Amino acid sequence: MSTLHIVSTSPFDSNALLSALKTASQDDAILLIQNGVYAAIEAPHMSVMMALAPSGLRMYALAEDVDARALHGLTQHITKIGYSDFVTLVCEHHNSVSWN
Amino acid sequence: MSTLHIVSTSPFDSNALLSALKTASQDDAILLIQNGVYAAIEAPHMSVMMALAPSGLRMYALAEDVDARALHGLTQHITKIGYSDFVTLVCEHHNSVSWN
Amino acid sequence: MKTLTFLARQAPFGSSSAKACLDMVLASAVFEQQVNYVFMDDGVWQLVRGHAPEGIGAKNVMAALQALELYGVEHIYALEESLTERQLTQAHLQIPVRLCSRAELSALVQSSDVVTAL
Amino acid sequence: MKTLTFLARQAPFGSSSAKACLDMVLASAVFEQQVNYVFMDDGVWQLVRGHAPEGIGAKNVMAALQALELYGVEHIYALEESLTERQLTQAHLQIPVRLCSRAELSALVQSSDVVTAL
Amino acid sequence: MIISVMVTGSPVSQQAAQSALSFCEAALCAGHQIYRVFFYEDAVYVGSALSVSPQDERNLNAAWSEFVQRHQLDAVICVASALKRGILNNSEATRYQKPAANLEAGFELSGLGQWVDACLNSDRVVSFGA
Amino acid sequence: MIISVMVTGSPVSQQAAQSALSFCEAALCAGHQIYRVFFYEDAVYVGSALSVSPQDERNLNAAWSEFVQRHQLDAVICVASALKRGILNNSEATRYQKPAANLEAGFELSGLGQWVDACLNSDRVVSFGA
Repeated sequence: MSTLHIVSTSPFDSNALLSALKTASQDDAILLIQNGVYAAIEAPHMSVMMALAPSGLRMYALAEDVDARALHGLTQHITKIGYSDFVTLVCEHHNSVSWN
Repeated sequence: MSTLHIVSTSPFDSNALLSALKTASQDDAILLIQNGVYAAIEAPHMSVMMALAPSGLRMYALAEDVDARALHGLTQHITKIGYSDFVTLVCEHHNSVSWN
Repeated sequence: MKTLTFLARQAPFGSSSAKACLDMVLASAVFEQQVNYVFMDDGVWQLVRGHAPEGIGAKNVMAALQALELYGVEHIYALEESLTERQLTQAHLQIPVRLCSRAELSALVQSSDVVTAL
Repeated sequence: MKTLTFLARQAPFGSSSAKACLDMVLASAVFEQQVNYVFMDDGVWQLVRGHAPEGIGAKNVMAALQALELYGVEHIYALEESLTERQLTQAHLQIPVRLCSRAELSALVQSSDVVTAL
Repeated sequence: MIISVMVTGSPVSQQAAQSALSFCEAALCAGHQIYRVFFYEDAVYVGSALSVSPQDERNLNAAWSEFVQRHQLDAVICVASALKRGILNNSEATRYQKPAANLEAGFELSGLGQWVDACLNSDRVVSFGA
Repeated sequence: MIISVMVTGSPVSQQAAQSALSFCEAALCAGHQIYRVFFYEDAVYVGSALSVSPQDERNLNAAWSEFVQRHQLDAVICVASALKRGILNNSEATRYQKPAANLEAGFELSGLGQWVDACLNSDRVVSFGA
């Protein structure tokens, strides 16, 4: 029983990521999509927020959205995946929550 | 030459108020409308944010939006005004910025 | 029967999300599913007593919260942390709710079949 | 001639705001007004070099930033604080911009005839 | 004073179009002149003639249409925003070979130049967003 | 697996409907079955047959319409959301005495019960919002 948390809004202008991180259990996963991928950058503000995640929480960012935005130097805790992996993640988890 | 800053989104879920407060000059005014009126409550989180405002900045909240949301115990630094005062504020300031 | 959990996260009048979430809760209850209705983040503002939206041309959509019990929606929660941040207590709310902690919310989410955040 | 200032505050692809702001800037330039184009908050992401939105079915709308000079839009600013928060420097940007401080932004806003934040 | 208003938020899912209408009513009431109301982005949905509200809810599109006609206001809907969102007058419907037009009475489709013109000819411009 | 998808964001001003389409394509590609796609709130604008995109931009409404027809998917537009936003099929246009219908081919108007039904009959439900 684990949950996939899908975060689609910018962490600089929305509390969606914060809510997701605080609600996630350690065997859950976070998937950043759309403007949510900005949370994948190496920045002090993001590190502080990510520290709220339960230890061991897996973090992913959708490649199509990362590439569209030309984000480079993603933090190493986050794995870039494509839509087919997105589908796999949905299947591997019992349910999903979309945080907008 | 002073500016009316109109803030319409919740300070708990948007950086609009923060941007407005940091951009405002001391002879400007802030008007909270729509979900922006939640910034008018007495709460530690809001006090910290409001402390970023230049001293002497005038703050207003739109009565119709405050009453719709049944907000009570507004902080005393904020004056409740109606739409006719909103129009007056627009005229009294050289320009306005709507922060959403 | 499935467990459908709704996370109401937006303030009541600035957007249509609160009403959209409530309508989903009621539809789920009509189908006699197990419903959890959780108010969190700005969603806790939906619970506040005394909404008077006539001045903004809106209907008091949240008055329908009173009817939840009739629909058999009995598992109504508010995230304690969200209430506290907004200086709200049970006394400010129009219906009785169970306060829940982050850990309880996490468990509720994990044990649901479908979770919808609006 | 009036001074029209635009505050581009949203990221480029998740919403249509960035394109909407750019279109307003170009329309104002066609009318030969004095235009200030300020990128701040998530709006600084619009300036980043190398956008490749084909994978999300979008056009590279920000490529039009290159044409601003042709339109006579020469007062292009980025709020330094917003760049810094996002670990961005001039080297990441596709066009040269003037870095501005909060105080400079305040002065720019106050001295404008119309300010539009999108 | 001469005031122009821009609206960018969706009339059904956001509050902007309602706030803007109340503001315009108050401005006229105070004796000011409204030079133009410009609907941009999702606010162009205000111009849909096909919206149907539940009986106990106010139809904001109808309220705006009635308001601009009663006061003979210049109410411009951005044509570029409108085309993308499927808000068409008869001539656009014909031009793009669409089966119907749906622009509500009182509104006109035109370009962003109308907004710039409003900025040049107004003492104050106020925007209503999300 | 049997998957259902809900979309709530506006197709023109937000990215949700695009993300949802890419997700559905990938799900079919991986051999899963899509039980239903449910369009709610501003996502019902996906069903407008009147939208016109600039020549160099993709028309997401057309892409969705083509996709659901090609794969014979059950694509339901929430009727309550649609009426408020002026998205009508022929029978609703007649019922409310509106001059035109504008529902795109491939979509059906129905109630929230269809979404609950999708939850009951799917292994997974994924939502695409803002």
